[in-house]
Amino acid sequence: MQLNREALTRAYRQMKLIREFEERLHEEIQTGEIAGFTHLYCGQEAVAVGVCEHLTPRDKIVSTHRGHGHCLAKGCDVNGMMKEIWGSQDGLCNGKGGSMHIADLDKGMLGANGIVGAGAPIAVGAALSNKIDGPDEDGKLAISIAFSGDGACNQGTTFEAMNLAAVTKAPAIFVFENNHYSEHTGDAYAVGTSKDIASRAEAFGMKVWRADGTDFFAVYDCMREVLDYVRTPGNGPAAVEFDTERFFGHFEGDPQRYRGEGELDRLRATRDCIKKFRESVTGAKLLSDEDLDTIDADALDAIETAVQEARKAPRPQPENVLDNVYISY
Amino acid sequence: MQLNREALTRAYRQMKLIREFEERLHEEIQTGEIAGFTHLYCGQEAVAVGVCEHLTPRDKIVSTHRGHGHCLAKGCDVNGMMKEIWGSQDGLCNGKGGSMHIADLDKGMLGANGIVGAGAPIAVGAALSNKIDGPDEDGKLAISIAFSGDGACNQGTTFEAMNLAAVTKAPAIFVFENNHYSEHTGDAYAVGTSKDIASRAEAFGMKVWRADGTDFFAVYDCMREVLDYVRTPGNGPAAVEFDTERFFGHFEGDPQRYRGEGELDRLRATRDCIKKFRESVTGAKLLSDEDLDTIDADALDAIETAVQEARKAPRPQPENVLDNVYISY
Amino acid sequence: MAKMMYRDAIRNTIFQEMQRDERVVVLGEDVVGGMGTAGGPEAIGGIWSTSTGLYDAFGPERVIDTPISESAIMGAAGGLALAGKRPVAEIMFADFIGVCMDQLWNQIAKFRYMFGGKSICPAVIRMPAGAGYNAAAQHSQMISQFVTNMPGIKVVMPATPADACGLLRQAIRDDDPVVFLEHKFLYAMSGEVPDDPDFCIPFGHARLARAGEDVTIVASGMMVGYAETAADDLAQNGIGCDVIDLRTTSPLDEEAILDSVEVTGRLVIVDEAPPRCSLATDISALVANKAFASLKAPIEMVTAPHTPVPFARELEGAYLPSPVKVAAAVRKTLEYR
Amino acid sequence: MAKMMYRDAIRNTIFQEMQRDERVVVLGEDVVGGMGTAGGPEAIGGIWSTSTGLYDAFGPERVIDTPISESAIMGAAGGLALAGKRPVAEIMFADFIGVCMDQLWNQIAKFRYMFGGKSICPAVIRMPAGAGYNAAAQHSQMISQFVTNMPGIKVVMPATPADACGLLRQAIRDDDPVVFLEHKFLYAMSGEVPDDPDFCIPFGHARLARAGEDVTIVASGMMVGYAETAADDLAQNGIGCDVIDLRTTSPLDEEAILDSVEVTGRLVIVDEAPPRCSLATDISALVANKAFASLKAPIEMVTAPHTPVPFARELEGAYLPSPVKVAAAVRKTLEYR
Ligand SMILES: Cc1ncc(C[n+]2csc(CCOP(=O)(O)OP(=O)(O)O)c2C)c(N)n1
Ligand SMILES: Cc1ncc(C[n+]2csc(CCOP(=O)(O)OP(=O)(O)O)c2C)c(N)n1
Ligand SMILES: [Mg+2]
Ligand SMILES: [Mg+2]
Repeated sequence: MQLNREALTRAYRQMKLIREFEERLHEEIQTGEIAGFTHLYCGQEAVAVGVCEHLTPRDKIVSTHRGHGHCLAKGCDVNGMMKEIWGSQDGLCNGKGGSMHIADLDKGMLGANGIVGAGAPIAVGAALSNKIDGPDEDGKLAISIAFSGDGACNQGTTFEAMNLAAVTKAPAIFVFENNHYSEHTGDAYAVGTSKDIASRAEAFGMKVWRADGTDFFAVYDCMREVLDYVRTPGNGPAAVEFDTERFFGHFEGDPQRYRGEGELDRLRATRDCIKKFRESVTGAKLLSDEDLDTIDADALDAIETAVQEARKAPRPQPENVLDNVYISY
Repeated sequence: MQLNREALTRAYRQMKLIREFEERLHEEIQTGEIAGFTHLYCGQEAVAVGVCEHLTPRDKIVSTHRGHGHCLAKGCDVNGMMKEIWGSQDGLCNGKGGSMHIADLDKGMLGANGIVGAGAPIAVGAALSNKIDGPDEDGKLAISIAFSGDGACNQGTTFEAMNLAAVTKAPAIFVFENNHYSEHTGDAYAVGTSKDIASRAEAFGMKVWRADGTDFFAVYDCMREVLDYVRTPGNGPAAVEFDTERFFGHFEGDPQRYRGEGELDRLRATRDCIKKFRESVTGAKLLSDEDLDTIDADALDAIETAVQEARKAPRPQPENVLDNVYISY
Repeated sequence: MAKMMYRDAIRNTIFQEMQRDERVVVLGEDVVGGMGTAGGPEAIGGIWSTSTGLYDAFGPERVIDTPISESAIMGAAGGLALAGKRPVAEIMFADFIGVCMDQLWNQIAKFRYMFGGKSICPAVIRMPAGAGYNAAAQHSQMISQFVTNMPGIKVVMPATPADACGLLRQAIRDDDPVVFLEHKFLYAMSGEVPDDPDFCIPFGHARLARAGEDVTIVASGMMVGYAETAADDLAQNGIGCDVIDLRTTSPLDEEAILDSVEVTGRLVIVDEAPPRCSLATDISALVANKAFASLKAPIEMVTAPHTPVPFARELEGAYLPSPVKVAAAVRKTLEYR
Repeated sequence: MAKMMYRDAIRNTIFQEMQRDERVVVLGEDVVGGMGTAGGPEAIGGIWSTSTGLYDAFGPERVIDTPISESAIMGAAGGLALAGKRPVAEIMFADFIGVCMDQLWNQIAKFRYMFGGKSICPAVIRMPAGAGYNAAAQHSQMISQFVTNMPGIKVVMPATPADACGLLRQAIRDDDPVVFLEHKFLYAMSGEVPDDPDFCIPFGHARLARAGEDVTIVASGMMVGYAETAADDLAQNGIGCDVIDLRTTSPLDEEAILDSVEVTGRLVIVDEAPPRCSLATDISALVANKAFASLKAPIEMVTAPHTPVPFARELEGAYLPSPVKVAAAVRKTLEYR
């Protein structure tokens, strides 16, 4: 733990913001106000934040169908995101994309993605761009990250992307968030491996890391090493597998009958990254309960504001359907 | 070497037939009589024959763009093949497929394939069918084989197929023929690995083997083990990497400027599977030079006959273009 | 006859065909649901409830849950079919054809032709398709234009529970490969389904959903309902429409379309896909070539715009055809003289 | 003006644009040719000779040879473009769209729309397409119908060396994603190409390849030459044809087509793809809707049959449209009264 107070505060705020964002959506979705398919990131916050806290806007990420956490962690505006999920014309994507297609190119966030496994090749493209741009004054490259799940790791595109990155020595990082389920199927069934997902990445000749994805500090420290490696010109890509948990269903409405007896309670009790963070920083007296409670309250406020704004934000008009297909046509 | 005289004779005849088939095509193509793209298998004969000599018609294979060797080794009729390559209505596929699409379902030959990497998922499907059919009276499963090259091993479909086979424990065998080139690119560049192609297969949790693909006996003995393993119900798939060589260009007309100085001469001198077979069996006095010369002459005759027949075989008629799109429509 | 939902008609038909013919095999992502979890197989039973209970009844050899690998699913379906089985593969959303088109278009569709007629490939590829759930650009698409274009593939678009049953049974028993485009928005549609366990609807025979002499409306899938609603409204104003439900777009019942246009002289085509090189243009071109003399007015097409499918409710509503848009097109074609 | 082959027009244009704009990047299989071999980079230089010398001039960062992984190539092109580069990706044969369509159709095409107009994705995807080499079912296809259907994609089909140059330069400078369908059979076609290093042909403007008042022939790519030959033959018999070379199928120059049909009243469309949901039906439907009043005869389409591309010379010849078939269609439409 080499983080100062400010950094710890920021990390906690980010995790908490994601948590509240998702918990609130979980409730709001039941009212029927929000349309479409929504996949919540609750439980995995330490991964998104532990990874993205290291990044600058020059670094790019490509996300998944479960993208809210990555978006927030990479700096997307919480109000713009909420409005997008509500389908407002003022949403980050003008109500065209919704939950599964949030992006903010200026922030280096190249899009959530509804096609499982589609992100990895795009991230390699962005990494090739980083490589062309070359190192900065400190001799370090900007990098690009593909987030993938334990389901996405079986899609052909993910393998092709890893090989292309390895062959071209693109500064790409493949972050595998193994939350042990792809929809309703366990990783024990769907992922054929000699050992784990990271070992499959390793077979492409890249360096790999593994860490507990419910421990922010484990993620953060691991990513420091990974980034140090990948930012160094000539090293090429790397992969990391984080062992993590999702607290809600695959999508909202999932009856989750595939869970074991008491599984969710156990996860919430022993594998909650936010609880763990709290215990760790208060135990080490780095932040006080009071500090953290203030952040909690702020996060709740921020989400409440976002929801209120989203509710009254302007709706798209039918003619907007034709906007932005092309720049010129 | 546990092969008897008859088996040795058959193996040599098969290899020699492939060799002469390809050498003759190499000449014929220069006359312009044969249309389309043709990829010759010359140099890799020990793999096709060393693998297929173990198989029965219940076992299936799925081949590649470089399919003549696999077809002949799996029992496709040499005259039917030659006529197909000539585009005759009497060809194995009525002149509809040509060199890249030769198939003979009755022989368990599920098609050459013009799409690199497309064969592996098809082979897994056939293996799932083998699995459904269950073991024979000896408790052994029929199996299915996907032949792939060092280029095809980078296609997403190949990875997906390996994982699907591993997950479903399908009796599939992934035979990787590493001839060190995909078109004009070296495997040293295009295949990102920690070690080799087999090690990537291993990372899916399957058992793998490696052998010298220019040594018929190495291939044959290795495949005995592989087949013994995969035919045993419950074991699931396996992969084998054969180190082999191609003696001609990628396609006919390839100037092969990517080859090293004297490379082809060296390969023909030291890595010719037929030469090696000959030396080995005559050295061990299992077959005599005379025996082998007779087979050589027979092979040449068979090819000559096939070419003569192909030349005078009936041509398709324009209206045949409409045949066999559907069974009923 | 039994009243049931479209999704149940599909599930029951697969169930019955699996009982009848042991070569029938099901595969796809989460078709079992729960594999490798504490809840175990069938914990969920398929996200569309179109495969519930199959695993319990027929076991793991014939009901194969797969990783997220659509190319492998499609390719395995092809391999199973070449090897003598009759696979029914599910691609969870038709939009995912993007990651597995080769195995359909270049492999399954072409085997028989490339192999000179010496193979059969009786694979059924079920692809839930279409918009209506605000699932946005990558989970809402109609892909009839792509698959109808593919020589070697038959394409089915059932519009009712009864058709879902009769056409799926035909698809499973058919020796050619079939793409079966279920409309996701119709899954909860209820209707009477014949009990006859051999109830099949032959391909290439359209259904006359409404009869009228003024305008011909051609539709398929979810668009049929829109056309019927429009036709019913128009009937109130004395305008009679033939509503032709294509049922299969390949083979296409050209005769049904041409015969109707010969009477009406006016044609409106309803198609959920974007307009370029679409099924709408396909039907239009057929008529402009083969029933030109009968045509009294320009051929009208009610389609999605040349845009991806948008997310927001208002936008998806504007994107999709609707009964109102269909009725407007009918009136437009009638106003032409 | 300089006389050169179509393939050289392409290579030179890429070369010039790479010199002009360092954001232009080339990637694809064997675009360098020789990577990882004793012969070394550029031992071959691209199997179509459309990238020869690029690696030597611009180096490995900007000329990226890739493994056989079309989805990764297409996806990387998307990622490069989103990140500010201007990739020119080669998919060796258009037929391989089957293994990478998602990255084109669901990603590159839709980024801008899904992201609410906040991104640009200036990727050029070069796809050598078409038949003529007896390369059979998986290496000979025309895919204009698929890509023209895709909202968000622009589609170019150059018919001459000059057009290959001017349209490719426009494609590289264009901020929208472009699919560039080079016809493999035209690579060796020779013609005059303007020297102007800024010579661009704007999209959506068809070229009138022949002028006549009796029949309109619409074609693109290799079909333009067939149409011209037919028109020249027919001209000898006093039949005048407008031959419209579309140049780009998306955007489509509707005006050029409609204006011509207004004069001629008769339309023949030539399309190398199979007939269902094709570019031929697309043009037909446009005219049957917007120029109906001008039409004097059924719209004729000369297309491939609803079959895969066969191998044998006789069969491929029968499969493809030809000047003779085009002329026959023109005569047929003229005979109609
Ligand atoms: C190509 C494709 N196949 C299938 C789906 C349907 N689908 C959406 S999410 C998902 C599971 C993804 O699992 P994983 O990668 O582990 O991510 P997680 O949901 O656990 O975050 C599936 C199968 C899809 N969207 N795209
Ligand atoms: C999907 C696809 N991509 C590219 C090609 C073009 N192509 C044909 S063969 C080949 C090289 C294949 O290399 P490898 O797998 O090593 O087989 P080999 O030619 O050495 O037998 C390529 C790139 C193709 N046919 N299909
Ligand atoms: Mg998961
Ligand atoms: Mg090779």
